[in-house]
Amino acid sequence: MSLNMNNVMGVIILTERKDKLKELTLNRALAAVPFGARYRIIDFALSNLVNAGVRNVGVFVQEKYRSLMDHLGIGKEWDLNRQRDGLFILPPEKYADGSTSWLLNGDILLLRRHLDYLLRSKQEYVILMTNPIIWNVNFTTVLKDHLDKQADITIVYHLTDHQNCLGTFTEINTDRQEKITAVKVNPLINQSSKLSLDTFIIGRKKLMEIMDSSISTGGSDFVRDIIIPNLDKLLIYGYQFEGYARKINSLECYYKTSMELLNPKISKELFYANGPIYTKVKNEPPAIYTKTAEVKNSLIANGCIIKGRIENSILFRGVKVGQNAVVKNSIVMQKTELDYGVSLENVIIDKDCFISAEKKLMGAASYPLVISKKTQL
Amino acid sequence: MSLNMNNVMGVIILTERKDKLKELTLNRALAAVPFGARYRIIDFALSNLVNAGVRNVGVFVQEKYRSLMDHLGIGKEWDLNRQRDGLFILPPEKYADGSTSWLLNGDILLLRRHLDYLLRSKQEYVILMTNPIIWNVNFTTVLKDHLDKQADITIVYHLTDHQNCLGTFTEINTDRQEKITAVKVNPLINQSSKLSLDTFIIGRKKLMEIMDSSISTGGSDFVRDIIIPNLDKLLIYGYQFEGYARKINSLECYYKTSMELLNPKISKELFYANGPIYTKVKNEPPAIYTKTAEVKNSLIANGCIIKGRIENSILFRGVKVGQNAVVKNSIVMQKTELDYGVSLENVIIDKDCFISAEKKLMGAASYPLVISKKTQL
Amino acid sequence: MNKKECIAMLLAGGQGTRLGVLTKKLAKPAVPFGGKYRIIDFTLSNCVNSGIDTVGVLTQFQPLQLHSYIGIGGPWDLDRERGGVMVLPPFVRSDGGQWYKGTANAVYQNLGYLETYQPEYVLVLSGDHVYKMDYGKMLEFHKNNNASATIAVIEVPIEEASRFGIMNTDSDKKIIDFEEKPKQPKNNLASMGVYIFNYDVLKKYLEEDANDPGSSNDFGKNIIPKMLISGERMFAYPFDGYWKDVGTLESLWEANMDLLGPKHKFDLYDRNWRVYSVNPNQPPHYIASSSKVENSLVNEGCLIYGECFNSVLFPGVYIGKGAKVYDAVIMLGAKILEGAFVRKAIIGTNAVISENCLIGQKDILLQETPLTVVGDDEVVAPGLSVFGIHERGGLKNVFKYE
Amino acid sequence: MNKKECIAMLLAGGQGTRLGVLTKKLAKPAVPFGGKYRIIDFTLSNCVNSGIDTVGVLTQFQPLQLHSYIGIGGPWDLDRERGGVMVLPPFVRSDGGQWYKGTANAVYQNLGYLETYQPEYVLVLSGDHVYKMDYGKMLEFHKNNNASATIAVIEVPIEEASRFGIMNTDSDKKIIDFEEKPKQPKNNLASMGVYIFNYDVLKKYLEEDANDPGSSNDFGKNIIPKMLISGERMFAYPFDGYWKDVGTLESLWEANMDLLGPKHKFDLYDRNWRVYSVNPNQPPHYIASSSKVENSLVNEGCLIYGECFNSVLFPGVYIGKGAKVYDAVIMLGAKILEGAFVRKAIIGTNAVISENCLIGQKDILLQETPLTVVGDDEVVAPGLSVFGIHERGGLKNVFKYE
Repeated sequence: MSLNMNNVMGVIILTERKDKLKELTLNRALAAVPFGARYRIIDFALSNLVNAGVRNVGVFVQEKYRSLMDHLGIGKEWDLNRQRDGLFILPPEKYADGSTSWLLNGDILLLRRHLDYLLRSKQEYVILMTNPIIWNVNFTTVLKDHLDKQADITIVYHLTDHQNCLGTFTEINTDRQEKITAVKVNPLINQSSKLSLDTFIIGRKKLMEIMDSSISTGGSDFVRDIIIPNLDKLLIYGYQFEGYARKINSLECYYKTSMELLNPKISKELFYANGPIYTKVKNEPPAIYTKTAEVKNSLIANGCIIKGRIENSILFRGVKVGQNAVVKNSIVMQKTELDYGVSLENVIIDKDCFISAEKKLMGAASYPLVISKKTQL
Repeated sequence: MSLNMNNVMGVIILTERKDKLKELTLNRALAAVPFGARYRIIDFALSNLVNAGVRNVGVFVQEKYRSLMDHLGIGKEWDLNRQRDGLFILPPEKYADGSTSWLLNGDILLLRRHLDYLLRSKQEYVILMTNPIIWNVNFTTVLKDHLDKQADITIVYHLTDHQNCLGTFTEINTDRQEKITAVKVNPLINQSSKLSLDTFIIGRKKLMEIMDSSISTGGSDFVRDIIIPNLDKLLIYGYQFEGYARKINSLECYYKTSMELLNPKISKELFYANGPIYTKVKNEPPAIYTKTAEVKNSLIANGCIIKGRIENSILFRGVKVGQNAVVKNSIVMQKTELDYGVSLENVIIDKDCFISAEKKLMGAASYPLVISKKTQL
Repeated sequence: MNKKECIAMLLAGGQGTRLGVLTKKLAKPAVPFGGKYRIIDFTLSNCVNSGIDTVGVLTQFQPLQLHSYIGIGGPWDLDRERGGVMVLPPFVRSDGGQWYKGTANAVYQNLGYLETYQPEYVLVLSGDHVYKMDYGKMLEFHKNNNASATIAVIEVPIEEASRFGIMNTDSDKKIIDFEEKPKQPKNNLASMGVYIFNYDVLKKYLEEDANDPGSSNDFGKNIIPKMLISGERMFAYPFDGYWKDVGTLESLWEANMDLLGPKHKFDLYDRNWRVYSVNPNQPPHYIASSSKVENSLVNEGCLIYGECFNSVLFPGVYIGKGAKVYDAVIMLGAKILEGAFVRKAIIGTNAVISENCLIGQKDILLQETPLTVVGDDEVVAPGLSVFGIHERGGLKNVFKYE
Repeated sequence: MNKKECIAMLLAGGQGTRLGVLTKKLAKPAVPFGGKYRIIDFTLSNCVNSGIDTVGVLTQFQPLQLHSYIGIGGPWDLDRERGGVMVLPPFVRSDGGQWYKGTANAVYQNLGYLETYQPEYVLVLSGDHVYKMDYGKMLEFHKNNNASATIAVIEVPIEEASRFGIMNTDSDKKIIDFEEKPKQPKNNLASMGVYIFNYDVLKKYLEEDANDPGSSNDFGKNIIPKMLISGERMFAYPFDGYWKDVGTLESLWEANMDLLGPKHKFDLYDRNWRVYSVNPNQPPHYIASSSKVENSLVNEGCLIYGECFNSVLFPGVYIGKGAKVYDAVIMLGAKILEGAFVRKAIIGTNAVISENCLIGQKDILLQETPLTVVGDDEVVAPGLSVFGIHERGGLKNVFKYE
């Protein structure tokens, strides 16, 4: 089998039901949360797939997926607008089995709802992601490793000191050959610094087969009901990703990861390492800096008009910062307007807000203040 | 004010909650039901707007709108894929007001949920449709009439003998100047042969204003709570449409209207009169007729393979009719396959069905048999 | 990812003079075929189905329809963010402008385009053949042979061999000699006009060729022989599927007939090798009670009241009551009015065959009858008989029966 | 709906030789401007904002970048099912091929394209001006005057008038005479190169002009004077907004500076008249702690460690620590390395100004300093000083300071 990425499909399952990022996920899926001045969280997962040559990607969604659909559209920006293969957004079909509630607990249950998508896809391998990670990974290398080892399943993991925002996590142990010896979901006592990046490679037919046998005996979760019971029966290997990777599963983690982008080494790796990160493009003029602008250590998107002072902050497209305004350690999302003399510190402001003159807002570095979409203050 | 259709926006409100067309609307909105061998019901409303030069169309949906979204996509086929204006599909936003149930009873309630869409639109007039009619109308003429009469609201109606499939209907009376004198919703005793086509012209600002004052005093329905109470206060005129028009609101009516398409005079008017009807295009080869094909008085889309006998029927794209099969007075939707010797009479078969060899299916002319999507018989 | 392993250069500049009335205002690759396609659809679909997503289309003659037909390539999935289809007409440089002098010159003038993708291989194609071919397999063959160039070949009847570039190969398929249109062909292995070159080798020969004032800058006449003489490793890739050069009116008609049963030499319904094309928006076609349609391809927008046998009908064709059509290709929007009779003919786009006309011969066996062609937009007056080629401003070979 | 009331023909074939190093491999309308635009964006956006959705773009010189930039017009909302934008390069007909000999000849050769839309009016535009203009209002003016042709005019300083086509009008704005580039201009009403013609009138004069062997087939030199002599009703439509011919390096630089405060002569942020362009995919720009950015336009993909004043930065520009940039236009991907100093300059696409270079004059007042230009892909070696125009293979007007 040659290393042909046309032979690989991508599956992204977005199961989360809780409002993990508080106000930011009130009306949108986690994957659709704006990130990094012009992206959404899912852009990284999608771009990594596309940059590796994957041409068939299914995104399984559960609810609150309207903004995600708006963002992804027909997949044009990811070059996935295609007549055959391309991008598929797959929400659960209501009524499909006569039930009235269609919220499902478990990633493979969601996947099974559109089994026909897996069935009619022609690719031999699946890159399966149960969480959209922030990273820039070369999937061709991961696939090569999977093929070299003749693995049934490869789990991509990274080493971490457990200091980073954890939330839910999956810990793994491997032997010297990288064969996985143990997997633990959210253990109270950490025994390994190897944490799963919730990204797997598996044969498409194998996936359908073990998913079917697992679900028919009560299974619902890929790691708990497929990986763990099969550690002895299948060849399950780990692949250590050595670059920068973050799993966003709390507001603190979102804020911390955002601030890490201000390190040019990290942003360079994330934005360029194995190809660019694609996102929905907007027609915005260049950012304009007036004579009174004073900007330090910040990431700024097009369409911004900057008259005030910005420090250690991230400004999304079309943000306006008035004269004498001061923005510190903050994230300001699309089209929000900060009037004359506004002062922000440790604040995350969602889209389309207006903060009137001289208002002061301040959160803690470990607990940023969040202002909801369309707030007028 | 010149007759500039750039100054007009279209609003289509799809409120229906019941499965009006039985199995055909189990999983899809009425507007998304396949019609006329290659169209969906909404294509007629949308194409009429576009052919008149309208460039901004909002489609307000309530539920089961997935297949509608699939069909409309980014509006490319209707030339509505635009950076400014274009096509907007507006589902109710859950949580928008903190309520858990988001199904609304009443067209103007649905409209108010996206008041910002009406607010930020720049057009002076709105063509409002609360039901997608099957017709080919010249909206430029209707607008001219509206402007000539300096009307506040124009209601488009047609004359009918009450024999046609009725379902819900709105009866109107007009004086000699076409000013509307009375409006009755679903009266038990018919007094007028003038029935509303659920299509209105009204100023955009006027609409927002009276909608607001109506809803704030308990109103929810455009005809009942805005038209009727304002008959004396506003200038409300009728516009008589003299062409072919059908409102689909029962299965019998769907079947009857479909069969009327087999009259070339009617189909010529519907498909060509004031411009073409646009629909999502698919890449299908030409229909193929074999040596054994025998087709009479039928409408057939591309991609069909016909080996059997077809009479007074409508075949959608990619239908296969086996040898010795007989199809009479029937409607067969996309990709359904009829094997050797199958016999159909007065049947409607939804998409992707397979009817195995020699099966006989028969409904009554007034009560067609419906086979649900993906049925294997 | 700007680098592409293999990109295609599709030669679409020819007028196709032998298609006469059909190519007066139309490049040959844009000629309609098979009910809803244009000839170029087959080559473009081959590219996509073979996994080649970067195609330069070299145009020169009357390209307007071709340019607007191709657009940015959506129907063929060639509207790619990186790569995709790109129309390459002749242009002016700082040192002046040059028309494309020959097939090789056309590619030479667009080395700048190739350069942006840094390909390893270049696939050179013609836009005027009807066939399904997996260029990916040919590329595999090319790589396995470690070749400089590979030419796709097909066996043709020996009596037709002198119309083609003919090869001799050794037992390993290595080409030992090549003659363009030989008078005395030594065998019947004909070039299909499908070449794969290593990009660096191609570039070198194109540049040499451009500096040779005596060259006619043609792949078959100049580049291939030159490479053979220079001892490059060149291989013949044998193809044995359906392949038709639709360069004459007769072969265009034949290729259309090949789509029909019982022979079905070419299958448009193959889901594993779809032929993509721009899809016109037309209502479903209508077959009236008075009509009879057998062994035919019928497109959307047709209105059939008469009879139609063994024919290919493009979108929007009208066949009136009592009209009979046999073994014909009726192009977009053409009308066969009431009582007309058509046999073994090509009726051009929007042509009108008026009431009771007779097109072709009525009572002669098919095999012996020559083809009758009525050009685009022609109106044949009621009752007239036409036999042969019909053009505005004059009839050629018209025999009146009455 | 195939008929269109008014369609635009945009002349984009010129090389723009006065833009020197910037247009060697690039048609003038494709020259980058204003941080993320190309010059043609302004005219295309004017069309869309004026409600004109059918635009033919006449190309000839090095059109590859322009063709691939325009594509099928998505960014300008010109990817329409009917109409939209169409690139029209020179082509070959049955009777041979002709390059576009002049502006009028280019439109003449594409009468076939115009014919398909049967327009009532044709708007003729140039692709090399920066301005915002509502052509709809001009059309209204044209119709109200019952004119055969209307020419948009702007008042220019009388000393520059001899560079333009200059008109005299009566009190109703009716043109009474027109001189192309007069030596002794009688007034300062200059043609902006924006014409509206009644289609039937235009067609007649273009056909006459094509048959006149003595004509240079140019609108300003031939068509307009001929129409005036023949007594056609021609009107001058006065325009008083910002309008800039960016045909020289100096004017290109000036127009970029006009985007900046405090003058802000041209507002890119006007939401009622948006300027559309292809949007590159680049990460947000980064401003480091060591940097200072004032009164500048900055695009995505920039990395700024140094200082930047009154400048326009295209996407992907790098300014190293300690580098200082004043009054400059830095094009796509150009790098100003550590410690370099740039004043009053245009730095071409992907050019590199190495460490401690001095580009332009360091200590002379802005108004008196001539412009310095470094061409695309140039690398200025560390420590070098450049003043004037810098091109590969030779420096023009280079003064070394050290």
